[in-house]
Amino acid sequence: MLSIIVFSALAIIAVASGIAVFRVDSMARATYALAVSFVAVGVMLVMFDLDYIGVITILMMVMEMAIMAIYMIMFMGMNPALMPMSMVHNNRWSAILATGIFLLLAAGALLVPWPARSGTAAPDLTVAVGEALMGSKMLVMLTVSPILFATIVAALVLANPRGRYDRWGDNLKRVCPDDPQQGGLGK
Amino acid sequence: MTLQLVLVVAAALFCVGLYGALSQQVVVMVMMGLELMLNGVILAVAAFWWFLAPNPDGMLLLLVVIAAMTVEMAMGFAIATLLHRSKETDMTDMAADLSG
Amino acid sequence: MTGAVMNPAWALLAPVVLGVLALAGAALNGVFVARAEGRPALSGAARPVLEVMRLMRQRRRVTVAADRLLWRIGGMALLVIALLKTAVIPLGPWILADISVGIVWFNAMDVMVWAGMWLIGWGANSAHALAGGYRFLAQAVSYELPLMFALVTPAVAAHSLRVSEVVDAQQDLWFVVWMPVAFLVFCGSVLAFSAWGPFATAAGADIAGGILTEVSGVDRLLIMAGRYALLATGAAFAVALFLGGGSGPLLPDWLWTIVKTLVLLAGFIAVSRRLSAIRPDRLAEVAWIVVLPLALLQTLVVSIIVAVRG
Amino acid sequence: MGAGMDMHADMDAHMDMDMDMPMPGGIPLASGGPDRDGLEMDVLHVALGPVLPHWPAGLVVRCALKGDVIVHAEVEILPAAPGTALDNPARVGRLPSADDDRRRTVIHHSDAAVQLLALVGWWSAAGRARRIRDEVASGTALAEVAPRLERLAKDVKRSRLLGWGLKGIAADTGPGVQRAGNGDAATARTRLLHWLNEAGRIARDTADSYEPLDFADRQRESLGAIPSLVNGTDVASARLIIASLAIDTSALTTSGEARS
Repeated sequence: MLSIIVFSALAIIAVASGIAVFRVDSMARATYALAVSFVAVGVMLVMFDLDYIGVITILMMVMEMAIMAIYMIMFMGMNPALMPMSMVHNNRWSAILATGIFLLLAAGALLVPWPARSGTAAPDLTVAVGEALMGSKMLVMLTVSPILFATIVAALVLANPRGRYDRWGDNLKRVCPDDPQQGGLGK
Repeated sequence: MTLQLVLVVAAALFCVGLYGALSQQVVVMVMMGLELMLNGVILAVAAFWWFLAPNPDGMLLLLVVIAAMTVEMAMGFAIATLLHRSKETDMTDMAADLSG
Repeated sequence: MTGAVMNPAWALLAPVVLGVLALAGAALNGVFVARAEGRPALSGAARPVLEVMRLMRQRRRVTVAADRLLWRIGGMALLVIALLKTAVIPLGPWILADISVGIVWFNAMDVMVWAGMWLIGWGANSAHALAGGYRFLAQAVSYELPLMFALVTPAVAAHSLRVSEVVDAQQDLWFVVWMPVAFLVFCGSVLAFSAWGPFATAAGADIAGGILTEVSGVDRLLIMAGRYALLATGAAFAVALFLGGGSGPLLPDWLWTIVKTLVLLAGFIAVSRRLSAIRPDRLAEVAWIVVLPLALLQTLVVSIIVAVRG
Repeated sequence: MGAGMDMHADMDAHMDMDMDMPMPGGIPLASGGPDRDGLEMDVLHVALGPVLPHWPAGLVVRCALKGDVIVHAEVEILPAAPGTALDNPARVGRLPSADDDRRRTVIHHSDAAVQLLALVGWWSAAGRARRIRDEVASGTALAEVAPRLERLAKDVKRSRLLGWGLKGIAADTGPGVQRAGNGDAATARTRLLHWLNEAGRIARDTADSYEPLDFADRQRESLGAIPSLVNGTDVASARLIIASLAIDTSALTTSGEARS
C-alpha cells in the first residue's frame, strides 16, 4: 500500500515537472524541472530494487542538466527574470499527435494481457549486472564503449573551431599554444 | 503498484516529451523533449524488467538506453554549437537552410 | 562489525553530529584567521557562533528581478546534500542506510552540488554571482572524473560498492597505503566540491565574492554551513574509504572515526589557507591531461593487484 | 500557426512580439554580438567599482562583457572626498621627514601586495603583508619589519602555485615603467615581487638610496593603459591586472595635482 502511495506521488512529480519543462518561462527553471523529472524516475527505479541503475540515473541526469542549463542560456539568451517565451511551431498538431499516441499506449498497457512474472531477481542486482556485463553479455560493453569514445571525438571535432594548427602554429613548433584563454599546461 | 500503472506513467512521460520534441523551435528545447521521451522509455523498460522477467540481461538494456541518452546529448550539444557558430541560429527551421 | 542494523530514530542524531563537526571546522578556521590577524585564538574560536547570531538577525538583501525560487533552492541545497550524504557514512559500527551502492550514492550527491552552486549564482541576477556559478561548473567538470575514479578504486579493492564492506576490507591494511593517489585526488575533490581553499574560486575575491556576492542573512548562513558540512562529510567519507574507518587501538570504533575525521578536517582547513587559488581555466587542462590519467593508472594498479591476489 | 511552409514569416512575428514584451524588472533584453570564440553572445554592461573589496577606491571601469570576457572598457575616477590622511603618517600634524617618505613607500608597496595576494586567494600571505603594513603605519621601526618583508618576498617567489596562477597576467603599461629589472615585460607576478623586494630593501637600508614615489605621472600612465590591458581578458584576470597596477586614486585626485 505504502509503495503505491509513494509511487503515485513520484509519478505525479515526474509528469508534472515534465509538463513544466515546456510551460515555464525561464530556461533555468525548464532545465531543472527536467532534472526533477529524472530524479523522480530514478527513485522509482530504486523502488524496483534497481539501486545501481536508479542512483546512476540520478547522478548522470543532474550532471547533464547542470550542463544543459549552460547551453539553454547560451543559445536562448534571456535573463533570469521570468520573460514570457513562446518558441513553438505546429503547436496544435503536436498536442493532438502526442495525446493520440498517449491514448494508444495507455490503452495498450491496460488491455494487453501481460504474461506472468518469470524468474526471480538475483539477490545482489549490482553484482548480477556487473557479471552479465563482463561475462555473458560482454559484446554489449564492447559495442557501447567504442560508440561512446567515437561520440567524444565527434562532438569535439564538430564543436571546436580551432584545430591544432591554430594553436601550435603552422609547423606545430610553438612552445606555448596561442589560446584566447591560457590553459594550465604549456610554458 | 502494478505493471499497468507504471506503463501508463511511462506513456505519459513519453508523450509529454513527444509533444515538446515536435513543437519546440530551439534545438536545445527539442533535445529536452527527446530526453523526456527516453525518460519514459527507461521507466517502461524497468517496469517490464521487474514485472515480467527480472534477470540480469534486462538491466543491460537499461544501461544501453542511458548510454544512448548520453550520446544523444553530446552530439546535440556539439551540433547546436556548430549551428550557432556557422549560422548564428539555433532554430530547427533555420537549420534546414544548411542543406541548400 | 560495521553494518549493524539500526533503529531509524538514530537518523535524528546524524544532523547533530554533522553540525558539531561543521562547527568544529568553522571554529578552527576562526582560530587560524585570528592568529593571522594577531588576535587571541579564543576570540577566533567563538567567531562562528557570533557569526551565526549575526546572520540570523540580518535582513535579506533583495536584488532586482532575482529568481527567488531557484535562489532559495540553491541556498538550501548544500546543507541538504550534506545531510543526505551522512546516510551512507559509517560512524564506528553504525551506519544509517548501508545500501548496496553507498559509494555511488555519495557520488550522486556530490553531483547535486553542481546544481546547488550554480543555482545560488544564477538566482541573484547579478553578474559577479553568475560568473561564480559558471566558475563552479567549469571547476566541476575538471574534478568530477578524477573523483569518480578515486571512488572506484577502494570499491575495486573491496569487491563491493557497500561502504561497510569497504571498511571491513581494510582490517589488515588501510587503503591509503596502497592507493595514495586515489586518496589525494579524493581529498582535493572534497575541497573542490565544498568550494574551499584553493578551489574556492566560485566565491573568489577576484570576482567580488562570486556566488556569495548577493546572499545575506539566513541564506548566507545556510550556504556557509553547507560548505562546512560538505567538508566534514567529505572528511568522514575519506576516513571510511581510505583510513580504515573506526579501526584503531584502545578507543571504541565510533570515537576513532570522529578523531580521524577531525584530524582530516583540520588538515583540510590548515592546508587551504596556505595555498593560493587555482583558477578553473588553469585547472581544466591539468585535471584532464595529468590528474585523470594518474587516477586511472592508480585504478589499474589496484585492479591488477586484486586480480593477482585472487 | 500553420504548417512548416510559412515558418519564417511566423518567426518574424515572434521577433516583433519580443520588442513589445514587458521588460522584466525594468531590465531590457541584452543585444547580441559575436565574441572571440565565434559564438554570438549577449553583451552585458557592467561597471566594476567604485566600491569593491581590494579595489582602488573611486576607480570605475565600465565594461562591456560577452560572457565574462571584457570586450570594451572605459576608465573613470570619481572625485574623492578631501583626504583624511589617516593612512599617511607624513600628514599627521608633523613636518615630513625622510623617514616618513620612506615609510610611505613601504606602506604603499605592501598595501599593493595585500590587494593582489588577497585577489589570488592566498589568504595567509595576504594576512602577513597586511600586518606588516599596519605595523609600519602605526609606527613600528622599519628595521624591525625588514626581515619579515624579505621572508615574505622569498615565500612568494618560491610559491609555484602562485606563479602558475598568475602566469600570463600581463601588466605592462608601456616603456620605462617599473620593469622587473631583467628587461622582461612586466607581469602581475614580477610586479608583486618587485614591490616586496623594494619594500624590504627600503626598510632595511638607512641610506637614502630608494626610488621616490612619483605617483601622479606613473599613475596616469597606468590608468591610461587599463582599457587596452583588460580588453579580451575575463573579469577575474582584469581584476588581477588592475590590482597589479597598484593605482592610488588619492594620488591622482589630490596630491597628484599638487605634485605635478
